[in-house]
Amino acid sequence: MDATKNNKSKLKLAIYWGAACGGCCVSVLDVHEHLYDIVAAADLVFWPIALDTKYKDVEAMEDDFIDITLFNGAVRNSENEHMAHLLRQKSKILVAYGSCAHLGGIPGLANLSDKKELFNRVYLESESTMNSEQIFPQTKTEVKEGILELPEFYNDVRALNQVTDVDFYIPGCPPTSDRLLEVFTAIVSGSELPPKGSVIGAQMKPLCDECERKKSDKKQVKKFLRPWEVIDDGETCFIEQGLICLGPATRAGCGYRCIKGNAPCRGCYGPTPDIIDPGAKMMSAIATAIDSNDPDEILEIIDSIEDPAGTFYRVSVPAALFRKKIVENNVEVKIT
Amino acid sequence: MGGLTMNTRVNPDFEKELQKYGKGNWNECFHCGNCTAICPLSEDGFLFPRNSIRTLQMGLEKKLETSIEPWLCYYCGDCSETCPRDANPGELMMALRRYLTTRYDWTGLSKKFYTSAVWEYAAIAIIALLVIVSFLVFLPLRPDAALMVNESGGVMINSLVAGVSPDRFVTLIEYGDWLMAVIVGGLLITNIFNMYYKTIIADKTVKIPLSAYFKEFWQLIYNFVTQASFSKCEKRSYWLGHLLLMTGYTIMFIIVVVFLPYFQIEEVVPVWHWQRLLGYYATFGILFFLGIVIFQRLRKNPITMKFSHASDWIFIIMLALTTLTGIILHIFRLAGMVEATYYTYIIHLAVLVPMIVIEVPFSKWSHLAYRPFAIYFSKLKLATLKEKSVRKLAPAIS
Amino acid sequence: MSKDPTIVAFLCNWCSYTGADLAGTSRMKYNSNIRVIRVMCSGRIGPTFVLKAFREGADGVLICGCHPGDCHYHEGNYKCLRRFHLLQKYVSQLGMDKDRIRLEWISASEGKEFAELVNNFSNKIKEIGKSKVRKTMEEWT
Amino acid sequence: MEEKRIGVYVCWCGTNIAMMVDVKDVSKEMEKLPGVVLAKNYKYMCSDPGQDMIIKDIKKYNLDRIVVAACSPRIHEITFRNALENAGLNPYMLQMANISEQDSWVHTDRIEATRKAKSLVAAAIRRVIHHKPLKKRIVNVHPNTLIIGGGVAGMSAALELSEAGKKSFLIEKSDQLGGTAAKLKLSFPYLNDVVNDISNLIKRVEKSEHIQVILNAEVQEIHGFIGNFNGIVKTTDEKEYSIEFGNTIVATGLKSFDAGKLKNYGYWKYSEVITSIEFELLVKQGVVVNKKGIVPENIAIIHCAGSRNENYNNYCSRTCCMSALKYANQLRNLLPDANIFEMYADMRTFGRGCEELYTSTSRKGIMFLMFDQRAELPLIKEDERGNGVVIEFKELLSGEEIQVPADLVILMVGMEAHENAKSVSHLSGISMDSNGFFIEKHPKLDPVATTTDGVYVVGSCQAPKDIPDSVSQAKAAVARILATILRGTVEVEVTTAEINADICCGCQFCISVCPYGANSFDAANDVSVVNEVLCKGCGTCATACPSGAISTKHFTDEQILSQIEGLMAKVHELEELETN
Amino acid sequence: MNSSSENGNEFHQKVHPDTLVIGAGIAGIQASLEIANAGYKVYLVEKSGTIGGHMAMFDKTFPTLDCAACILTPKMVEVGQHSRIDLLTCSEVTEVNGYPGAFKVKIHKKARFVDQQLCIGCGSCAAKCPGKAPSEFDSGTALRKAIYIPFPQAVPNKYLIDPESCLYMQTDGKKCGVCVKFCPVNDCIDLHAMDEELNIEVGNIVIATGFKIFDAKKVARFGYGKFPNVLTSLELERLINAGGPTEGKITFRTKDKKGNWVFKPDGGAPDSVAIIHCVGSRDENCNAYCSKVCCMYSLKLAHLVKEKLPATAVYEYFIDMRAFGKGYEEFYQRIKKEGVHMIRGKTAKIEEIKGSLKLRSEDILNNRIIEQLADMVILAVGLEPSDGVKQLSEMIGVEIDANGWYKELDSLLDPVGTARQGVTIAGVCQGPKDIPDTVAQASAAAARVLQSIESLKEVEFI
Repeated sequence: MDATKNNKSKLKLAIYWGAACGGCCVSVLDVHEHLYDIVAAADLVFWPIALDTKYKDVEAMEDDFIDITLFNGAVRNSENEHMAHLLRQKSKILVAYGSCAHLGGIPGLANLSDKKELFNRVYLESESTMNSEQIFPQTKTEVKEGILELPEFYNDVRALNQVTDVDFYIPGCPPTSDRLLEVFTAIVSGSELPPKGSVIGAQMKPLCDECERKKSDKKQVKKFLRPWEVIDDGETCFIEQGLICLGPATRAGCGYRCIKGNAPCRGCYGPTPDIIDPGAKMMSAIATAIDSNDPDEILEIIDSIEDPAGTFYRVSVPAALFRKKIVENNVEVKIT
Repeated sequence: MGGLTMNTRVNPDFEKELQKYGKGNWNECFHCGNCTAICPLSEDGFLFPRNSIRTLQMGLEKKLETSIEPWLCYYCGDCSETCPRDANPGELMMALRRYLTTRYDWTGLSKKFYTSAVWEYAAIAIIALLVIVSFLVFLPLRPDAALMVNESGGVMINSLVAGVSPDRFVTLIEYGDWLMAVIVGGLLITNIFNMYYKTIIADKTVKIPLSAYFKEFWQLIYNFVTQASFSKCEKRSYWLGHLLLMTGYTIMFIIVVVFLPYFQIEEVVPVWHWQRLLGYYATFGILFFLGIVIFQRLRKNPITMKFSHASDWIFIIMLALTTLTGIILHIFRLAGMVEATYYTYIIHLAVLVPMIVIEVPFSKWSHLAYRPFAIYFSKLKLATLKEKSVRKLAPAIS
Repeated sequence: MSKDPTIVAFLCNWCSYTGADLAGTSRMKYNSNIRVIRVMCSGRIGPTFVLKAFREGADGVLICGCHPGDCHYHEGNYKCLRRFHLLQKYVSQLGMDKDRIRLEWISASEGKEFAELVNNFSNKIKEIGKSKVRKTMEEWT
Repeated sequence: MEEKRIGVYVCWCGTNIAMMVDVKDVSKEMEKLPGVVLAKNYKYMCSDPGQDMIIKDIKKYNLDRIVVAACSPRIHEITFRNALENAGLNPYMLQMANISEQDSWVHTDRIEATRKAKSLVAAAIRRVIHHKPLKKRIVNVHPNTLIIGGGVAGMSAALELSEAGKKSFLIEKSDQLGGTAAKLKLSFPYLNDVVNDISNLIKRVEKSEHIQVILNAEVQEIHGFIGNFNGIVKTTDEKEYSIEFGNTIVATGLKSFDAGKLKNYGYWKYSEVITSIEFELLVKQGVVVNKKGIVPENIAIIHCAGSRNENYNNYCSRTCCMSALKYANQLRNLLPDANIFEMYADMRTFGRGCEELYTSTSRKGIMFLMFDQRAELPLIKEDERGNGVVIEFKELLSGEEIQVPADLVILMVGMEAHENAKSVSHLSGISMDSNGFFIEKHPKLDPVATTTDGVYVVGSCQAPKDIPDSVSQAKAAVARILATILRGTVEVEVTTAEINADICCGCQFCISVCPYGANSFDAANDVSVVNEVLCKGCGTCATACPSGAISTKHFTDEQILSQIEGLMAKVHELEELETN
Repeated sequence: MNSSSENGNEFHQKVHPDTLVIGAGIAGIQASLEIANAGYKVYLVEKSGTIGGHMAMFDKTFPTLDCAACILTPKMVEVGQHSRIDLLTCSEVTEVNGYPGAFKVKIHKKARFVDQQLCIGCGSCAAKCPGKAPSEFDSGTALRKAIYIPFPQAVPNKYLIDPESCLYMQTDGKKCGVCVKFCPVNDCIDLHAMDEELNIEVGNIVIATGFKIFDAKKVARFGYGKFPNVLTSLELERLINAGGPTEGKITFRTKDKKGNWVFKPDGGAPDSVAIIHCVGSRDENCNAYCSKVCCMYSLKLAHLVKEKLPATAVYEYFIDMRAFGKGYEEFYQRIKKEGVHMIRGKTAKIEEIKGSLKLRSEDILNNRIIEQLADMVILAVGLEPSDGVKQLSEMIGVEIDANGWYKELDSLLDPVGTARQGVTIAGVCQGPKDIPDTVAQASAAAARVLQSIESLKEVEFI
């Protein structure tokens, strides 16, 4: 389909993926037959996973040529950043689509270590690597055919809004297709768009509003458990069974699909409105639920929360107040 | 804990005992230290009167007995006037002096006289009678006494007695004087030694080197003669008055006792003669001060004269009578009234002798001796306590 | 003048804030690099405030509450204790020295103890040195 | 959002602040901050002219937010809120910065203190921007009053209330009214016989139909707040009363110090040694004998037993000196020729008529001895020279190590808190100081009220005091209570929690967190709701709420976060200024 | 409440709800506020030009050392602005008739010569006024103009004229009158204003007439009035107070050009200060009673001197240190640790030697005499009933004791009532006491007033 055909009636839609797993792009396909409605209403001008439009074609477009760009995936290296700026320049509406673009996502967990530790782990210490000459990937490497270039590997992963100006966010890992459809039909029908910077495709209320599991006020936990340590009865709220479920701190809108799959919520739909740190509120709630007033017993219970950063900021480390590892001289960090 | 140093036991009854020696509500004292501070004579090492009140209140007899502070006080009354609790500390020092006099007197008579006035009156009366009777019996008036008038019209005093020549009469009187002086002096000196023993020897805390005794001896004389420390008190008029009395009395004592023969002579020397002037000065000195004291004691004002103990009155009255009878004797003699002179002479002696015999060793007179010695002893102690605490330091408080 | 580290202190109104006032009326002297924020109860202090303080450049955060059992609202200080320990685990995971956050109980009559606590905590922070959180987070190289 | 117009006022507080903080520099610096319309400084902001200045400025420059940098908000936040109210501005549009107790008084470097003041005031300014107007809640006041403690203080309060026609519940732990006062025979300083005065008082209390006396009873729980308390009282014979009342008066008094703790006095070892309480009983029966039954000849009264000493109680128990003088007089009447010794540290006879009693007692042949009660206590041991004991110590006024014989020793034991004082303080929601006395709101501003509205502390439980002072305090509390009852309503603190129903998902984290049960789950709307009546505004549930749906008025997240931002922004700004 | 016999002392019928409070020190202020906040009207009569009494003069209060003004001024403001408190300054009660529950009181209100509504307190009149007099508020440590505000935070915060020192009034109109010219508000100052007589009817009377300090001149040996640097404690309070003549600096009393003794901020600070306790108290020659507060305020002053002049040596000569209240003993121990020398032994006399003062006292505990040179001596003067107590007590029909303090009905169980129902007493007029006890007693008096109005109200309270 000729992406560059200047068809006035149809919206020009672009989908790009930065440091992503491709799940968001696949989620676009999840609309199944509705894809035709989309294609009918919009021309896909740029979608690297599916179309062969080249970067230079995008660079050739004039500004604001693209009506809507769904940017999914975080910004890990210089290429992602370049494309982010480029698409911002080229599109009227830039949407951070999916947790990685919205909050940094799973790649964001890399921020718990810095570039040096990652490279050592990947290119030196990993069991299957033999790299005695300690060769690390370089941005420019001389070979006889010429100079090979690689994008620069940034020291930390960033969410889209930490790199460029984002119009809307559609949370989710990946966003459910129904929400995508609702958003798309809303845009296509030209209905009045919500204010800039708002999170769309999700509700204001947290997940518990949707979740059918029985809730009660017995939120006291003697020991936090991992999912495999509990025989889930399928009805009561996970937290009351000692599992850390981020439902109460995560926006509803995903149709509590994880909980339907008997897995506690990981918070991929992002925090509720006016929250400045995605994980802190849940951490506070869980800590308050610890059922002991004795300092030693409290420490013991907290030992059962192996990895607070990974648990409460599963998809949102880059969006946190402590968005990346701090290097302090006298503190060696135990990498779990 | 406290076991080692034998804690001295308090004796609550002692205070009742001391009430006999002077009226004062000393147990009202709440130890504000005002009296010790206001008193110019109180100095480090010899603080009074508060310290003495405390010792009295607690009934520490031994400590009281060995203290010489009461003698350092000249009773100017400042402390009693400014005492916030009307405990009149001045009067306590007076009472303590009376008490100490009885403690120094080894015979015990002094205690009798101080504690019951009757004893004192009786003693005086007996001695007076003795004197009168001995005169009337042994030295009766010559029948022709009327002739014993010399050319200037004055009675020849020494030749009034029958059967005794004038010089013999004088030597008789002189013997009497010396005998009395020896007895009384002996008693007094032994009491002074007793005082010395109690205050210096018994006090183990300080050892007085022999040299100090001589170096400080001048203090004894100087203070006896001038009552120098009395001059430090605010009301200097008390000091001058007391000095007047003291000089008058000493002169009279010297004339009457020591140089009796040169004074009790037959001729009547002219008025301007130094002997008479000396006599008049002495008489005036005594009478003037005694008059004031009697007047003040009667009016109970100022505060120092508010509480009069029997012994105070007796001492003053005896002294006054002696002087008065002396004056009358002098007048009669000049007027040539022989019989009057004789009888007045007897009365004069009948008052003089008991005064000397009672007052000097046992009662108020003894302060003439004890005070200078007390000052002397205090100077001894202070001299040996070399590291006299430097007074003007900032108080090192815990 | 060497840049003195800054300490943000969250004091509960009934006990520790009153204790701090008492240190004032008794004219106790303590290090002046502490800045106090008053909340009604130590139970009101959560990870968000502490992380925000560090993100804004604080070098140390001191949380004070009533002694266990004395809380004006009965249990607020226990909740604060629980959050404090989880927060310490989280921040050390992020590479920050967990001793930069300190929780102590100060009663209304412990003026002296408050002054000593401030001095000893600010010395500890001086020892650890200024926090790099603000610089690290603002660095976008 | 319409533009904020802030007025900033920095107080000198005489020299208290100005001596250490450059107030002019601080107020000048604040003018530069966004939203600040004017910044002034004045000698006494809390005074009439100070408050007038604020009121006039609000009207003249139509300010809508005020920041006052002065002393601790605990003292004058109410004063300035009233000033705002007089100027027609909502009282909660005020934020105070504490630059005296927590700045000028505690720092020594003027530059540092001024810099700290600037960051504190900047923080207050950033916070006040987010303040919202709040309306004070008015609640009705139940006319009844709960009085805990049936001693002389509790009874006086009950009587004063009943004479004003108001009902009160008088709860007494023991089986009879009267407390320590009932144990006395005479009172000081006039040595009047009080036995029938106190029994008349008790009769009038028992007779009054406005006072419900409950003996052998202890208050189990108290719930609610000023004007709307309810409580459960349980008696030893398991009877239970649930009562409603508007105000509480705590008048639990103190107990006497346990003389057994004083090793040197050998209270358990020697039968001669008794406490002042035991002596009161003896003298009430009119026969003074020691435990061996012997009529004593030498009687020693030792002051400061367990008081004014680091190892026991460091405070002075105020009434023992006068009681000791009273005993000396009683002993002198009963045993005219006994020897009486009185060992004191400082003779504290300060009240009306007390010094006169001290003077008249001195005239009765009583030996007053002074000892240092802070050093090693006097030692009591067997008297070798006869029966009875001997007291050995260093008498300070004479400097002598002395020995006092005694076949009766009366220890003037001090006062200290009851064992259950801590639970009473918990029950009534008031706090206790390190000595176990209940803490009053302000020793001078408000000596009988407490930081918990509607709860008053009177009598010795606030600090040792004699009967007239306890009665004064009891009636003072009644004055305040009568005022609230007569007015019928009282204003209640309004910084309670509120739940944003749009965000709350009913996860019920907040329900169990609240000790007052103020949060409950509304199953119909699947949200949690706050009962503003029960909520005390501690904010614990707001921090526990995972979705941030709950916030406490006047202490919202936004306000505190902006306060942190303002604080640190000014710190860095001044640091940059410093370095370049 | 046991009622006494004569009929003049009994409540007969409904008690008039208004209350008269005499004296506007902290006691009068507290009582008025308690009654007014309960909804009843109060007439607050004050002899001087402002309310606040002695407490307003202090800088700090023991034992918490919080500033007196910070505690008092808000209450004064509340009184000044209270709709139900009718504040009558420069006024005295001249006659009291009627019976309990319905007293008819005649009040003589001296003219202030400045209209209270119009005066904006600008102070231009005072700037020009030539008349001078020692300021009562500063207890003589500074001079004030004839037209003056007692102190900057006074309530009412308006000017008034003191006829004795006003040139115009002394020369009945021939000289000066400059203040009227310079006053920006026309006919705000009226130099011919007349005194007024007011008649009010009240149900209860609260007497809170406070105290005056012992005249230290009566103890000649301390040389107060003779030696310039022997001050009373109240004078030192004014020096230490930031609003005082030396803006809080402790300086010597020096002679100014015109030869009268004044305190100036640059007067030079003392290197050693001695404080003597029990001046005029516990003394059969002056007042036998203990004035209860001097020990504690002396400790406080010692601390404040040490705080303002760390290098200055401070000595306290006392008999018994009476630190009896809550936190008082701890305060006493703390001051000792701060290096103030406590010497048990009352100073006997003071002499002036080459400009400094020689104190002679016995240091009892160390068994020695101290003759100490001090640059400045503070006399901790005791308290005495304020003037006019005798006439007022006869006027109202309540007794005062031998020392002039009002007699309470029952020394044990009713410290605020008097033999005459409807008349209550509060504060130091009933005997020396510290501020917490005064405030408590004032509230207790208010309770008696409220209770009397309540109990005889016809309509029974539902």
